[in-house]
Amino acid sequence: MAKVQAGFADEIKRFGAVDFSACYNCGNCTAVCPLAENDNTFPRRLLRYAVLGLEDDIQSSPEPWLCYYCGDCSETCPRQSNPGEMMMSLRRYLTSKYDWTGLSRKFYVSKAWELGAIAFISAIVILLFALFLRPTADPAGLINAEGGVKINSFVEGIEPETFVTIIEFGDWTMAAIVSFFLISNIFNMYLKIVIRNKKVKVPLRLYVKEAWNLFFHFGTQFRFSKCKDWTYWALHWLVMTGYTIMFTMIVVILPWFQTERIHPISHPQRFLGYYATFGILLAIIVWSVSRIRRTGEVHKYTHASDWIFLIMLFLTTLTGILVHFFRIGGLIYPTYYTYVIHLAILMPMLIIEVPFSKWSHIAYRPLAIYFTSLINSAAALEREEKK
Amino acid sequence: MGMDPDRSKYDVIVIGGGIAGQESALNLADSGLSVLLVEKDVSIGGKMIHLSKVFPTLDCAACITTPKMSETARHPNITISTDSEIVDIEKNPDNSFSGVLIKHPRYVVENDCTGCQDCEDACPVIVDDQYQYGFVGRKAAYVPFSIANPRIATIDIENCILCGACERACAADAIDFTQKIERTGVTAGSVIIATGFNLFDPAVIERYGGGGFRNVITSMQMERQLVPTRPFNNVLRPGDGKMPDNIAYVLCTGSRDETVGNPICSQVCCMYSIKQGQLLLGSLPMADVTIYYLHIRAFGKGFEEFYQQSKGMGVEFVKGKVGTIEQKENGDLIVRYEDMREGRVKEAEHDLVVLAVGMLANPEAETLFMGGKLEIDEYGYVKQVDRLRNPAKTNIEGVFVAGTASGPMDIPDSIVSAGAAASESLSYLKRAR
Amino acid sequence: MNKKIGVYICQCGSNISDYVDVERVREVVEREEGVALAKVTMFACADSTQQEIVKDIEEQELDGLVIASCSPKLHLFTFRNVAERGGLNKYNYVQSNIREQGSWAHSDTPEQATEKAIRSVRAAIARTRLAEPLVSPVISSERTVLVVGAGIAGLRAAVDLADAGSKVYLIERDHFVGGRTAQWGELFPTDETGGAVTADLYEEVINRDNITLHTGCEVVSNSGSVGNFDIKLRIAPRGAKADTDAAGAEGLDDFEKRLERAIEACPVEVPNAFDFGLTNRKAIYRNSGGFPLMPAIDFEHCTRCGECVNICPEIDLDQKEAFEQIKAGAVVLATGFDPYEPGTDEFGYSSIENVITLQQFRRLIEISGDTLTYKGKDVKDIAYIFCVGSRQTGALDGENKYCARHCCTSAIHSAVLAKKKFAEIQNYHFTRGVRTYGKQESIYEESSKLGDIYLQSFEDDPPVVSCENGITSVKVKDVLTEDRELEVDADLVVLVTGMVPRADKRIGEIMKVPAGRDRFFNEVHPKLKPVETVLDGIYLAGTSQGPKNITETVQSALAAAIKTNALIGKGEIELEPTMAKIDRALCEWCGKCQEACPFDAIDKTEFEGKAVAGVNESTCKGCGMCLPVCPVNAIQLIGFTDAEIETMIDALAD
Amino acid sequence: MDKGNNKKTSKILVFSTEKISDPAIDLAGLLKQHYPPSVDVISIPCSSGIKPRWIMRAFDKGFDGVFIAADGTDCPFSDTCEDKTAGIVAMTHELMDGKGIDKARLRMAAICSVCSEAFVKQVKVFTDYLAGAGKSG
Repeated sequence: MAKVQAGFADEIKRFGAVDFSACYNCGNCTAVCPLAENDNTFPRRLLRYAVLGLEDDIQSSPEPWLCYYCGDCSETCPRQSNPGEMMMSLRRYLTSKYDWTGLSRKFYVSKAWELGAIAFISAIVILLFALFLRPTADPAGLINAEGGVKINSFVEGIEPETFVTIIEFGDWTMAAIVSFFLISNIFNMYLKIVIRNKKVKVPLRLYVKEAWNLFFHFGTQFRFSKCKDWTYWALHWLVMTGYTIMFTMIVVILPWFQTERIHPISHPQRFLGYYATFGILLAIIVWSVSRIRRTGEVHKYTHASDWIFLIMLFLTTLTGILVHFFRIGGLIYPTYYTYVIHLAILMPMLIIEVPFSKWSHIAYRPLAIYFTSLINSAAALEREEKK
Repeated sequence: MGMDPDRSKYDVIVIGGGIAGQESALNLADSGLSVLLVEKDVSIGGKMIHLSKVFPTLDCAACITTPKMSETARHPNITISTDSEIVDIEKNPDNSFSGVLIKHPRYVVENDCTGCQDCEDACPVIVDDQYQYGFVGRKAAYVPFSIANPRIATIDIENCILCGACERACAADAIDFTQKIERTGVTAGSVIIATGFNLFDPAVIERYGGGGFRNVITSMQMERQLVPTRPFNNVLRPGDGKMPDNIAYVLCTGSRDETVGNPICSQVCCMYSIKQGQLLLGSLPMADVTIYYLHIRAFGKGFEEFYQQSKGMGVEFVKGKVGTIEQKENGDLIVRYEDMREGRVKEAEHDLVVLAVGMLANPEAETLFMGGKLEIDEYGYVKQVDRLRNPAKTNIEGVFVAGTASGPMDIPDSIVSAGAAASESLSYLKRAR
Repeated sequence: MNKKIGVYICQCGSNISDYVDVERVREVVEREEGVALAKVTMFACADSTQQEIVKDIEEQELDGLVIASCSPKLHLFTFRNVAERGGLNKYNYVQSNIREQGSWAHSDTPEQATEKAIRSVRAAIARTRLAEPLVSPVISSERTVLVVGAGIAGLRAAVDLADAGSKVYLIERDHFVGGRTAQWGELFPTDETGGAVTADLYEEVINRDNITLHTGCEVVSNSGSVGNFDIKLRIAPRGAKADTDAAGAEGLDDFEKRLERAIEACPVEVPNAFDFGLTNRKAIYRNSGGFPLMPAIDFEHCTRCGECVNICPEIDLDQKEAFEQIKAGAVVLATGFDPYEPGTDEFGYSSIENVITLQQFRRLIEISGDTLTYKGKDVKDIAYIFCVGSRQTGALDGENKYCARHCCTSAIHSAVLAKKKFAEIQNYHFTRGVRTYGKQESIYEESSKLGDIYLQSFEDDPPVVSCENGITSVKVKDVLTEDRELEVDADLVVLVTGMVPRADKRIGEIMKVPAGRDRFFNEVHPKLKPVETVLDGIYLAGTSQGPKNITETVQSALAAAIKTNALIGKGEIELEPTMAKIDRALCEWCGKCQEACPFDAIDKTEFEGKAVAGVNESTCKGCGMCLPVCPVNAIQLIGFTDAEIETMIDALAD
Repeated sequence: MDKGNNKKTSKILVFSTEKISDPAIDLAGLLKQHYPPSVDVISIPCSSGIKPRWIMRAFDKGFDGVFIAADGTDCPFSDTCEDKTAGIVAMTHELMDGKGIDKARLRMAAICSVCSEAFVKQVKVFTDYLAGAGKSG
């Protein structure tokens, strides 16, 4: 027996959902959804939970992550109750619910909190540079053989190797913070979806057997390709791969990426960097134009967090590109100052977006598919045993 | 029949010769008023005459309409003008209404034609028969349908090739290609608008095939397959002429749907689908009939009982709107819907899908009056300005609305509403005197 | 016996020909004596066929006509008219019912259905051979209409009847007009109040000279029939003059105040039926905003203390009931409905304190101040249980199988109203599938958007209302949520009760109007004759015929008005010639026929020196009750003579 | 009636009334509530206007049974209809006695204007009775 909680709809509406209470439960949205299948139906069922305030049911549902928001449901909804935007809002809500710190919710429902946090982290980054790192007095030694700026040498008294190590240390610290929160949130998600699932118990061997799902879906975004318009998927895949490559280069193999000399254009370091930049930039442009023009169901409704994310990503990319070209052009100070600004944007973006906000979906989506496959396989096993 | 040029003053002009227009005209004529009944089509009878049996009594629509049509046609106080429209209606300073009656040429002399159909046999042109909703063809010279009133020939000049075969075949010399549009000024003390409704065209719904699937038909096409004067003498699916044995009804096609601009309920689709379901179980005893619905709106007298009865007869009712229809190679169709009681998406295969199309406002009502003075409501229907006291009243004093011109309605409601319009019109005229 | 008879066998599309071999029927009856032609037609009622029959009658000089088709209830008059157009006396037409009592009744045994059809057509032919040409007597008709019930239907019908030129008696059993509509506040879709609408109509009624309004009045007896109903009215004492002329020079406002004081002074308090018992009223009372303005005395509870008379001398506690005999040409029944009264413990009704009906809820909204309170407690969460007393199938099996049509919209509109009027209302609708048909869908959409929550069950799993520790909750297996058991705690449970026929059946019994399967008064045919009853001259308006919303009620009232006007407007009515005829040679006056006649149509007269019975043509209704009692078989019913009936029996027996 | 002919379904003549019971019989057809096709109907204004001689004529001509579908309390003419119709049955029974006809071959029941099921049940039971009586006789 579940109690109906009428006020819950208002809570969801804080995360962006528009008029979803107009729904009259025809089921059209679920029926037109190319991704709804078998026991994992949405969006109507989830929308229904939201209307009725069945919080536990929503929190234990992987379905919001299984939706890629192609917008078919909203486009054809006879009551125009925007089930697609509803699912988007549920993802924001769930992100805030997986997050045990409570910060995520604050970032989502309050612009002041989110902007304040960004400014705070930016300030720390800039402050660290300002306090401890002094630019070298002799700019002559800062130009490398190719005529470009040596990126790791601009601090007085610190060897390039040491500089990279310091930055790497900073990256690792950030990665540790991000991972700590993200992993603990993921654990929370795992508890809600798999462990507290009342219907089935997942046997251990399934975790191994179904693990391929995690990697396959992370790498290919295969589900997204089942949505009607493959260009959505293509663009998203481009961004995802570009982002992953970039993240790997700056966090895992920084010394290989951030080199004193400028490699020839055929070098994989430059090639991969360009690929990632192009992908991310293209996506930013397409998405921003689409959100401004409100073309397509997906971009009709834009939450503050969506814009902040796009702007941060854009600024990060822009400063990254500037650093690159200032270097090639041998512009020493512009390179260094832009580099600091680049870090001052990149750091807060990663620290806030990855564990607490929009970018967490890079982890939650494949995990949700993995968890779903665990539950469904376990249920199938139980059914077989019963037979 | 036909217009007597000397007779251009009437007590009331009734616009639309469907069931509501006829009922209004008869009520007024029985009360001693003179009525001009203007019908755009070549026969009176409106939509109802093309229906099969009607719910919840299951008597045939023709059995109810044809006597009413003959009564209307014969009534000494009623003048019928078919193939006609009335435009530029204006209110005069003395509160009477005047307008221009345009009678389109039929190219057949109404008084001479005997309805023998010799011209039809002779005509070499074949086009889609609009009265059979495109299932079969008809000639360019034709008698509209077997129970038309007047039951005389007409020439479809748009498709006619002017070969003259009909002229030669007509023993009564009734074919006259020299006929021209006739314009007559008419005046009346009051006007009743009974212009009816339009059917929703499902071609705009892409996920239901956009009109392209061979075995997806509209409920009106099914209605034609069920009437005695039907095109195939049996219920057949149009794709390959196979007798269907698993038929699906998709309710709320174009009704209660903001995406097609029609947020209101059409009031009749549930009941006519249930009725067609019962009739199909009668004519195809081995067939399965499944009705996919949102809410069954069986609200009228005897409707709920009729709904329960059809459940008892074995019509399947599935709660859920059909999301998509896909066509298989053999012409069978797969409908996808959500079973909300099980929390699952389901697909079901059917060999014939009937789209239960709803009612839309007939935009012609808006153009009747000079300067668009007639007020229209947010759904495009003639606005009832005093629904609780004078349900037939419009924004123009002396102009009343009857039947589906004011909103979706079933036949019993249309008839009662036509009675109300007639009564309000009569009282208005009596008070004015 | 040398009649030339034309026989037409109708296929009725396929309704008849699917089961009855019409061609075989034609072949057999063609050989019957007197049959000049026998044809099969697709639709005998179609205009073209009618013309063909007329032509046949003229060209073949037919003097008898038989059409085997549907029930004569549908087309007897159609075909009589055809006969007349062909120059035939319409009583030389006989209809054989081979559809309702043939093909449809015996669709399981087509061969025997064909045999039965043959017998039926032969009987009709036999009867036609003997049928006499008859002339319909014409009676004069009163241009007076009695409208029973002054709710919205009665008030509205009266106005149009009067405008069309009839004299109208509008009677209302209650002491105030407006019926149910007067009880409601804002109405869908215009949000005008019921009080305002009825006040307008009352104004229209009293401004018309040719309407006589009697309140506190009911029909006691009726002895007439169409054109000349002889109706006796009983007018109950109001305890005051009903009109406001009493105000006089004092002015209406001051008079009003004095009336208020008089009511104030009354020491007796009884539950107020107008508020469905939610409030009390005095033994001298007015309904809120009710008309006529003068209060009425509830003599059942009045102690005759005289307090009110002291303040208001217009009040007269000694008023006696009065009777009035009127003659009316036609009667319009606008007697309305009763709200369904739930049984004890039906969804917690009368066993759980905060369970009320929709009608009570409507009054509660009206009488509440700034906050919605019930029995002293603030109301925030309201649960509405739909289809209470309607659609009683499945687990809710009951006698009301029908859908009461108006209640979905009414309940949702009330919920929206409550939400707009009072702060923090949350509505929960426990429906069986929302039926806001037509444009009423807009209120459903509005309510959803306002955050009303809809739950749904089917007839087998109705919601359950229970009360524990003072908290009332409603539980349901929600079909919209995987059949999940859901629970709502509610401060108020509103049972959305529908319309049932009036418990007081007297008017139906007096006027002898038959009821349908739903026990509401029955129309003849929902499409052909939606406001007519089987009794000539008696029409139905509004919810006496079945559940309706206000627009539909007014429409049916107006439809009844114009039909009534068409009937009596000419001042004369053509009657059926079916009536008793005395064979005066045989009659030896015994008086038994006079005793048997319910219409006092038979008198003792003299014929060639002996006492014989005589029939009064305008009062004889042709029932035939005098026939079997005659010891010498001296009475024949025209149209149903021994010869005609017996020849039919012979034909059917073959 | 020919006694050797008892395999044939029993022939019943029904007297119905135009305003009350005939609509019920129509309704039975409308709702496809089947009853034996050997039931023939003659419709008259009111069941209290049936002459016993008509009923006797029916037995004479070979009907196995006569059923009066009476107006009962719904009679539009008079509330005395029920008693009067019962009186006709009593009168006819006397005549039947005189001719040695089984009195149970004449039946009467009030059939209201929507009592289609009641009508079907009545004539079915009556048919069964008459078939049984035919065998035993």
